[in-house]
Parts: sequence; C-alpha cells; structure tokens
Amino acid sequence: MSYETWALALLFAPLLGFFLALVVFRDRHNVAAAIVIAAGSVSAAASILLCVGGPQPTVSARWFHIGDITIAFGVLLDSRTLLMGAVVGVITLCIQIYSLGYMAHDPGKGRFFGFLALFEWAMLSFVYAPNLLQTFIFWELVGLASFLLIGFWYQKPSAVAAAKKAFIMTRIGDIGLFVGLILLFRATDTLDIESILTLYAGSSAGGAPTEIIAALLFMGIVGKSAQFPLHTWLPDAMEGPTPVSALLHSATMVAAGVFLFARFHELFMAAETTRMAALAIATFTAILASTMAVVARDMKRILAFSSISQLGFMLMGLAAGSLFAGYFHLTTHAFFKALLFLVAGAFIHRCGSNDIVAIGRQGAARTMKVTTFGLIVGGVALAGIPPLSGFFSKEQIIASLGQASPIIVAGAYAAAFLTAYYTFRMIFLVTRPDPESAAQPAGPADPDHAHGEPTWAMNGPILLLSLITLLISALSAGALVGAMSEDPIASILGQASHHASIAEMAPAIAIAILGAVLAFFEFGKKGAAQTGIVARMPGLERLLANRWYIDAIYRHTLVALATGIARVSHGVETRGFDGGADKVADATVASGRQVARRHSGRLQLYIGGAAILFALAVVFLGFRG
Amino acid sequence: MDEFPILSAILLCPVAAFVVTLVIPGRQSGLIKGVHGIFALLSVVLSMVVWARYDTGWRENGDVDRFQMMEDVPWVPDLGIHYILAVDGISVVLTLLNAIVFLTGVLSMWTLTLRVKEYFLFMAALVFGVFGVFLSLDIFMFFFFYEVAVLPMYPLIAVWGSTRKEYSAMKLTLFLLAGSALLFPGLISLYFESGGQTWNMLILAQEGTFTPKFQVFVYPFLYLGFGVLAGMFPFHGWSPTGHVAAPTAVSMLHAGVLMKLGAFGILRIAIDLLPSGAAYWAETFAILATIGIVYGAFVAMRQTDFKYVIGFSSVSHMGIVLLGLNVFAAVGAGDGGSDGLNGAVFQMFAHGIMTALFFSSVGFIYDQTHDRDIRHFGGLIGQVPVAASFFLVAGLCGMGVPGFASFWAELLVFVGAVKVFTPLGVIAIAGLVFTAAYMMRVFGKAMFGPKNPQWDGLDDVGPWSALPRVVLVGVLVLFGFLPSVIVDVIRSAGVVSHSGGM
Amino acid sequence: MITAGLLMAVTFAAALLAVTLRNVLHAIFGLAVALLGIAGIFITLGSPFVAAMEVLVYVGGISVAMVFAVMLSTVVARQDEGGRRRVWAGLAALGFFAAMALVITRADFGPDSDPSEQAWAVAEIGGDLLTHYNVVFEALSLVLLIAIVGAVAISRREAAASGSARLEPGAIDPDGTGKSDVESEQRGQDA
Amino acid sequence: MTLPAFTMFALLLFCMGLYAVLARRNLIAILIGIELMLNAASVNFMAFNYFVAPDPAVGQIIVLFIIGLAAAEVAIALSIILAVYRQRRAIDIEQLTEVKG
Repeated sequence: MSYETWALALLFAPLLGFFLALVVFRDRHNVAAAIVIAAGSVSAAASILLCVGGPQPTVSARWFHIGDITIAFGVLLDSRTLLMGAVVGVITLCIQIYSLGYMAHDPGKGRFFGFLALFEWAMLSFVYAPNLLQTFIFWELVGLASFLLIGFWYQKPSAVAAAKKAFIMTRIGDIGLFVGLILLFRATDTLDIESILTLYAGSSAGGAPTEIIAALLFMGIVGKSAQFPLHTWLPDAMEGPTPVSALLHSATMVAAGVFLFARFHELFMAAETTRMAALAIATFTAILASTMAVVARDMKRILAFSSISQLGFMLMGLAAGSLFAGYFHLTTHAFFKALLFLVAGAFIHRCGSNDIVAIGRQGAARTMKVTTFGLIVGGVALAGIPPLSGFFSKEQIIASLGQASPIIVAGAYAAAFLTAYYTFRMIFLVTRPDPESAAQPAGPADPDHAHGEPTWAMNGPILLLSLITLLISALSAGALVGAMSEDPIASILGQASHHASIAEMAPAIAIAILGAVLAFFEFGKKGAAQTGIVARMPGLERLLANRWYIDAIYRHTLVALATGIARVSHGVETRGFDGGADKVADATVASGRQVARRHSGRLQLYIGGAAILFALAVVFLGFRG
Repeated sequence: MDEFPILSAILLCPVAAFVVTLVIPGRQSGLIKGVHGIFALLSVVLSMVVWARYDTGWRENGDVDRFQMMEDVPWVPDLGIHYILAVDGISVVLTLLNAIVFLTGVLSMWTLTLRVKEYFLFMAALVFGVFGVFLSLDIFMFFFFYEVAVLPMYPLIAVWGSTRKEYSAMKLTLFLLAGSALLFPGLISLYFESGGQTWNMLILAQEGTFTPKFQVFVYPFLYLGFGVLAGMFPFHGWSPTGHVAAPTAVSMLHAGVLMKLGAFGILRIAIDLLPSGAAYWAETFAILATIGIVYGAFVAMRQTDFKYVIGFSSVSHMGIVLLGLNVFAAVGAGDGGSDGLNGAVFQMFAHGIMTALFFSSVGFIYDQTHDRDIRHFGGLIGQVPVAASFFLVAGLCGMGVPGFASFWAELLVFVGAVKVFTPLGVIAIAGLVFTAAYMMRVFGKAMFGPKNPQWDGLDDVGPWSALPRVVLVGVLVLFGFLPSVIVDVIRSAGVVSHSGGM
Repeated sequence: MITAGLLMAVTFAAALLAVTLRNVLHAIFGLAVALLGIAGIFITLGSPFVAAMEVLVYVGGISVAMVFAVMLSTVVARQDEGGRRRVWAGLAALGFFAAMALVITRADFGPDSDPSEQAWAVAEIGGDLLTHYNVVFEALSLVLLIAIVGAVAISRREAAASGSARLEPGAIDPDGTGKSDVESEQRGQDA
Repeated sequence: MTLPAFTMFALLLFCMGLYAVLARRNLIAILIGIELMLNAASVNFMAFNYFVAPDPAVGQIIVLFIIGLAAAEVAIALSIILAVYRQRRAIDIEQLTEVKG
C-alpha cells in the first residue's frame, strides 16, 4: 500500500472507531473496546510504517475554502510529525489495551473507549496537521477530548471540577494561540506550515511582530503543557482514570504544547526575546514542579508534578535552540512516563489507594513482579541515571544550554537533582516499606478501585513500554559509545545530536546519582526513618504540599476577580439595565394612573374639551397664515 | 416571472397553515399540529430547493444577479410600495434557518394541550412575518413583516409562558416597540430623502442616493432600532427575561430566528443603504458589541436558571454577530470585512440552531420536573443521557468547539475583528474563556456531578421526540465539518454594493 | 330664495326647541320639524330626491324610532339640567360657533359658479351608486346589516340579563344616593 | 341666498347640536343633538354641491350615505340606550362613567 493510504487510514480509523463505539455500541462494552483497539492498532501500525518510511510529500485534500483561503485537511509527513506520530500511536495503543484491564469493571466502559478514540483522532490529526487551521482545530479538540476523559467519572465532583479547570486554564492559553495564529496568518499570508517555516528558517532576527506572534503562541503552549503560571490544572487532572493520566500526561495532550514549540521551532528561533523568556519560564517550572513532587504522597500526583517538570525540561532544550534535545526528551519521556503511570495504575488497581506509603505497606511490590520491574525501569529512566534513556535525553538538554546564562544551567541541575531524589523516594517507599511507619493512608483517588492483581491486559503494555524504554536506552548508549554511527532519533529528525564526552556528562551523572543516594539514605536503607529532609522543615513542607499556595493565590485573586466581575455584572444587570427599564415602565404606568385619575368618565366634558380645542386650533391655524 | 413563484410559496406556507387551522375546530388538536407539521416540512423543502437553485456564481459570471428568483408586483403604486421578494445568499441561509426552526418548533410542541389552536395561529403568524422579512426587498414590506413577526410574541409569552409571564411579555413588547419607534422615522426618512419615489432597496442602495451627512445622522436610528431586536448591549434587557418566560418552541423561535431579524435588518437596510454612516459609527458600535460579548458571559456566570444562562449566552453570541457586522461596516469588502460579514451571518445561522437545541433540551427537562434551577440538578447525564447529551452538544457548540458550526462562525468573526479592530478582537477572543467558564459551570453542576435522586425517574428522550433534536444536531455537525456549503452561499451575497461612501 | 330663508328660520326655531325643551318627547317633535325644514332646504338646493329620502328616513324612521324608545324605556320624559351645566355648554357651543364663523367669514369660497339646474339627477345618482361608488354602497349596506343584527343582539342579551335582575329590585340601584327622586318618578311611570 | 349663508346656517345647526350633546343628561336628548350635527353636515354638502361642485351627483350621494349611516347609528344607539335602561333603570349620562378607567 502506498503511504497515502496509510496516512489516511491512520487518521480515519480512530474517527470511525469513535463513532461506532460512542454512538452505536456504547452499551456493548466489549464490542466498543474491540473496535477502538482495532482502530488504535491500525493507527499505530500505520504511524510506525510511515515513520520507518521516512519523510514524504504532504498528503492533503482540499477541504473547503473561505474567501480566498483554501483550507486543506491533510497529513504533513516530515521528520517531526513522523516521530511524534509514531510515539502517539504506540503509546495510545498500549493504553487502550491496558484500559481493557483497568476499566474492566467500569459501567461506562464503552463510553470510555469512545472518548479514547476521539482523543486519539484529535491528537493524531493535530500532530500531522499541515496547516495552521487544522492545527488549531485539533488543538481545541484535544482539549475537548481531554475534558471528557478527565471528567469521565462525572459523578465525582472533584473529577468534574478538575476537568473544568483543565479546560478553562488551557483555554486561557488558547486565546494567545488563537490570536497568534491569526497574526501569523496575516504576517505570512499563508496557512501552510512548511511555507511558514521556510519563511522564518533563514531570518535570525524577526523584529517586534515576530516576537509578538511567538509570545502569543507560547502562551498557548504554556496552557497546554502546564507551564508556570498555568500549570495548576495538571495535578488536579489526576482525578481522571489512570489510563487517562497515562495518555494525557505522558505523550499526548501535554506534549502537544511542546510539539507545537518544536513544530514552529524556526519561528521561535527568530524571536530572541520570547525564546529567552520561554527558557526562563521552562526552567522555573521545572524546579517549581520538582519541589512539589518532593513532598507529595499521592503516586499519580508525584508523576503529574514530574510531568510538569519534565515538560519544562523539554521546553528548555527547545528554547535553548536544540530541536533534537527537546525532541529526544519528549520521546523518551513519553515512553517512561506512560510506563510509570501504567505502573501506578496497576498498584492502584491492586491496592485501592494512591498513597505510596499505603501501597508500600500492603507489600504489593513483592507480589507484582512485572509492575515492580516497570516501576524500576521507568523510575531509573526518569531519574536520569545512566544507562537508561532519561539520562541521555536530559544530558542532551543540559548540554544544549551551553550558551545560556549560568542561572539557567544551575536551575537545570537543581531540577535534575530533585527529580532523581523524588523518583527514588517513590521507588523506595513502594518497594522497601517500613512496616513500623505509622503513616496515615491517604484517601484513594479511584474509589472502590481495588480489583486485585493486574491481568495480562495490564501487564502486557507495562512490559512492552519497559522494553521500548530499554531499547531506546540501548540505542542511545550504543550511539554514545560509537557502536552506531548516529543516534536513531537524531537520524529520524535529520538533526545532529550532540556527542558529549564522558567528562562533559560527569556533572549530570553526579547530580542524578547524588539525588538517588540521598533518597536511599532517607528512605531506602534498612531502618531508615523514611522521612525526607523537607519533612523535617514543617513550614517548607506545608508550602510545598500546598503547591506554593499558587492555587490558593489564584483562587483568591483571579477566580475571585472573575466571580467579582460576574457579580458586579449581575448587579448591574438586575439593578441597572433591568431595574432601569422597570423604573421607566413603572414611571410610565404611574403617570398613566395620574392622568387616568383626572378622567371623570363624563363624556360630555371630553367632547366639550375636544370642541374647544378644535376651535382654538382652527383659529390659530386660520390666523397664522 | 414565468417560473413558479417559489418565494411566495414559502411565504404562503405559514399562511396556509394559519388559514387551514382557522377552520379546524379547536378540539382537534392533533389535526392542527399535523397541519402545521406538514406546512413546516413543506417550507423546509422549499427553502432547500431555493438553496439548491440559488446560483452562487454571480461575481464570477456577470450574467447572474445577486438577487435571484425575484417577484415584483406593485402593491400601493401611489406610494411606490411594491411586493418584491428575492433572495441573496444571506437570505437563502436565513430562510432555511427559519424553516428548520419552524419545523422543530412544531415538533417540540407536540405535547401541548392548552389552547392548541390559538397557539399555532400565533406561531404561524410569527413565522410568516419572519419569512417576509428575510425575503422582502421593499423597505415598507420589510417593516410590515417585521412588525407582524414581533407582535405575536406578546400573546405567545403571556398566555403559554411561565415565570412572571405577563411581566416578561410586556417588557419584551415595550422594548421591541421602542425599537420600532426609532426605526420607523429612520425608514420614513430614507423614503423621503431619496425623493419619495420608491421603497425598493436595490434602487435606494445605489451610490449617491444619500449624502454622507444624512447617512451619519440616520444610521444610529436604524442600527439601534434593529439592534434592540438583535439583543444588542445595552438594550438586551428584554431578551433573557423573554427567554425565561416563553414556552419552549417560542424560545426557540425567539432566540433562533427573531433576534436574527434585528441583525438582518442592520445588515440589509442600515449597512447596505447607508455605508458611509455605517463606517462612521462602526467603531462605536463594535465597542458596544464587544462589551456585550464579555458582559453577557459574565452575567451568565451568575445565573441559576437554565434559561437565564442561555438567555445571557444569547446576548453574548449576538454580540459576536454584531461585532462581525461592524467589522464589515468599517471596511466594507476590504481586508477582514468579508470575514466579518461571512462570520456574522454564519453565526446568525449557527446560533439559531444551537439555541433551538438548547431550549428544546431544557424544555424537555422542565416539562417533567417543573424546575429550572441548576442547583437542583446533578448528574443528569446519568439520569437522562440522551437529553443531557443534546444539551452538551449545544453547550460545546456555544463554546466554539471545532466540529460544530459556530466554531467557523466565531473563527471568521474573530479573524475579521483582529484584522480591523485588533484590541476589540483580542478582548472578544478572551471572552471565549468566560463563555467556557459559564458553560462549564452548568455542565459541572447539572449535567455532571452527584445525581439528585429526586429526578431518578425522569423519562429520557424517546426516538420520536429525539427527531427534532437530531435534526438540529445534524445541521450543527454538518456545517461544522463542511462550512463551505454555507459560507459559499453567504459569501456569494456578501461582498456587495459596499464600494461607495468610504 | 325667500323660501330658503323662511325654511331656515323655521328649522332654526324647531331645532332650538329640540335642544332646549325639557320633555324629551317634545324635543323629538321639535327635531322632526327641524328635519322637515332641512328637507325643504334640500329642495331649494335642487334635490327633491334627497329631500324625500330625508323625510322618509329621518322623519319617518329615526324620529319615530326615538319616540318608540322613549315610550318603551318609560324613561322620565323630562330631566332637569342644572343651570351651570347649560351655561357652560352654551359657552362652549358659542365659542365653537365664533371660531368657525370667523373662519367662514374670512374664507374665500371662490367665484360663485352658477347654481346647477340639474334638479332631477336621480338617474345619475343611481348610476353612480352602482358603478363608481359601488364598493362604498355595498360597504354601507353591510354596515346597516351589521347594525341591525347588533341592535337585535344587544337588546336580546340585555333582555335576558334584565329578566334575572328584575327579581331583585333592591340590587339594581348602582350608587344609591341622591337618586331617589328619579327612582320614584320612574316607578311612578312604571305603574 | 349664497353659499356663505348656507354654511353659516349649517354651523348654527351644528352648534345647537353640540350644545345638546354637551348640556343634556338624557341619552335620547343627546342623540337628538347628534342628529342635528349630522344634518348640519348634510346641509353643507348639499350647499357646496349646489353652488360649487362640477358634478352635482357627488354631494347628494354623500348625503345619502350620511342618512344611511345615521339610520344605522340610531338603531345601535337606541338599542344600547334601551339596554342601559334595563340594566340601570335610568338613561342619565351622569351615571355612565365607567370608562373613566
């Protein structure tokens, strides 16, 4: 089959799956699941095939035109989309299979799979989008699908609130994106992404208009990829079912923002100031989120904070100018973070609790071999310990920061250290529980979700993702020691990877190991107190546990402001406009009453009055002329 | 005139329904509903035929007129009043909208039992007026139909409404008549200023008929007069109250079509005939429209009654329409102007369908519970999944989610607005967040969240009562995926006589 | 033209009686005389046909109907108006008269054309009625028909209503005070 | 006798009718006044018809219409008066003030 066919199949299989699963087979759960998984398989296979096949000319069909603008719906097949598409395809398929097990007992299973297919369709169409409009449309649809998925357990007020928050906060970013895209279209007079990139590829200094466009686009990215100051929705979004968290917060929804940055990398490179601001925000976010993860005990929240922080890393790499670094981390992170979420889901499925201390105390790690294996692979990769994949990608990012200010570099090291520390804290608390620890179990986030040992449907994807992570690690390590001439991901992207010497890598390795060691002494060693350093500083712990009070600040400022304005508007409406109208009406009625009271009802008086008035009018008119 | 007068046929559909209903005894309510259903269906079919027959190629091909299928019969020759019907791309779209809303309105009142005959008589009169406005090219006829469309609202709300219905009906009528009071002198002045020969819009729209000074003076009369009916801020007060009090199908007609008359009047008469005046005032009115967008969203955030939320969302959405129209007014067919116009007309259509869907969903729930307080509901999606899904679809459409018609409408308006009035465009786009906020609030409180066991026994929408709603959803999705179908038609009318006066 | 002057004088006198006489029956007779006078004026103005119609309809129809009404309603034939009432009404009528008279005297009626001598134009009237004024004519006949039906309907319904009201004479007087003399007078005539 | 004389006479008649309408309390007496006013108008029409109009039929036709209308009016008015009388035992206009609102 030609690549066009694959590309079409790739996009339309999930759409078809969504329709069939949600509209036709919603109540026949297994049929719906089978359809969606079949569609997912088609997409995954197609995306891998396309990725292996290498870049091809854009496939697109004229969709319609508005005015003189022709809008095409199509598939852009360059290296960036191919790699991202393959990542999305594979991970989505893994998670769909995993959901078979995880959601087996859920009464809304059919609906769930329908939403999954909708999400996949939106995400893939976004990734492969060849023009600005398609990008924006599916960016929005990704937001919608994630709203539906996060709020899947609609009876749970916290889930609904989280979904609402996610949707609205990303929407705030979308304003920027929307305006940015309109301005971009105005500036370049084309919707075609490739032409736009060619336009910006050469110019290094784009001037103020480019800066504004880039800044507006970055606003969208900040919303979607949960960067400071719009990051607060992501931890809450953990209220959704765990497969959703795995899907949304590893490779897809949040990665969409990073992908957009990579997609328009040339544009951002032409906007120096915005790029620097993005770098600073990304670094700050990376540190901020890591600190929050240090004290968290909800396993999914730890992973959520780490997602924010790793997304910061990716943006750092991209903003520092290395497309490869950011993209590499995006890829590796997608796999190991999806893996970690699935692992977390398996533990939650087994123990009915999100609390890592509680999970550890149930001794789950001893019986769940596959899961624990996945936890260790994913955790080590996340921590950036060689020789697993996270190390290589993170090292690339740190290396790409070469020309950046020392503060940024220091920030990156700090975030890397914290990452290693909280990751190993999580691993040790789960695998080496201290039976004496009198920790209070935190309330389960998935109520009544203790369903026993994970089935093959859950273990299979965990194993598969572990293997992929290991494979990427092996390939990268091979590239490093020269067994392979070129890093595979770099070759797909057509970018040169940064070959660092061992000496250059030393600080990164040292920092990661330092974090791991600290975690070992506090949590892993036999008889360790299992109390972190932060926990010994109650003030700091409270600050971090409350996520720097950023949520509270928003609640008391922005949300209060919006509600305040709404209240004032309401007051103006009821008392001002509405009341005003009523007052006018009342006054009219009152004056009418007054006039009516003057009326005696004596017809003769009226007639006489009329006659006199008529006579006066006649006289007046007659004598005037 | 040799061919079949299809536009008159459309106009006669509600008249025929009216006349036939007159002779049916009031007891036979089923027959009355059936008659209305048949004629509504007929009007839908005829509107589709008009759509299909409308030649969109008039700009490429000089032989085709912008206004087609014209019927011109002198009516009161001494005053220059003619009965002229014709369609351009805009009225084609809106005529179909009216027909669809008429049909779904009849279907959704299938269970009505109170004074069925009178209800349908008034409704047919209203629909007749709306068709007339969309099809007329004679200003006098236009105004005549306009009043015919506006007046039946009073009895429809006052008799069949709920929640302070007399108050709302009176308020609505007074507001609208106040608008007409502004309008009438404006229209008359057009007639006399042009020499008192004709009311024909095509002739009056010729360049140089009105001096710029006159245009600047008269334009606000027309804009505000029509704007009242379009729910323009700050004269929107009648609209939410009216929505709340009106019965379901009247709400559908009211928000779905009636408010469009105002916007249509602004476009067809105020902007088309007075382009210089329109350009002069565009920025002022664009500011008001933008305030309306944001303000409507904020007020909707505080409402506890389903229908009030929708009512204020209409204020917000009609603000988008008006913003688009003012973008067009400011620059004509120039850069961004046609986007604004296309978007505004598209939004009129999309909002009409969407609001009809909203009200039919809310009406369905209200008919069973007699409660519209958002706080009294929860988890409706679990209790009445189909009905709640329809509401969700309407809400998503209202938020401008891609895949639904209003996404394109809003996109076009915003593109135009950012090009012409950049700050206003950005503010209007920011309004989307607040739109999302109030929609999400309703979703979160009533559709999702813990179930209220009180409503566990509600009946869900059955296959038959789902029919009108499925039609509406189908239209929204169809134009969400294939906007060009409608935009081509609108556009063919859009870039019009607006060359002069700048 | 002396005839015309005489007729005017008679008409004026009769009309004055019609509007001033306290007894309504007498006033109606005054009216009938005045109407006869007006018919005479019509003859001097060249239209015996209209004059005939005037006599037939007004004197023969309307006046008689009024007499019947007075008889039927057994209303007190005379009713006193207060002096002030008459003075005010007279002033208003006089004012009106003065204003209009001023206008008439100042008006320019144009050159007096020759009085047309086509005295007997009935054929032309009939033709016009059935051609040019056909619509008005038909409308008028409809009005008459509706008036008759309406008159019948009103009297019948009210008859039914009063039939029940008559059972409770005490409840009839609407505002009770100050009307006793009228009431008793009415009763007296009833008896 | 010229046209102004006839118009003055008609005016006089009209004002007498007006006086009756304003001064009388009895409904039938008021009706008499109305009839006088109508006849004043008729006289005017006839006079103008006679002295001025080129087409002598028009004024006569209008007078005929007036007569017809007057007949209808009287029929309705008398039936109303009778109805009022039955209801109230009086036809005094002083008591008929319900329309005052």
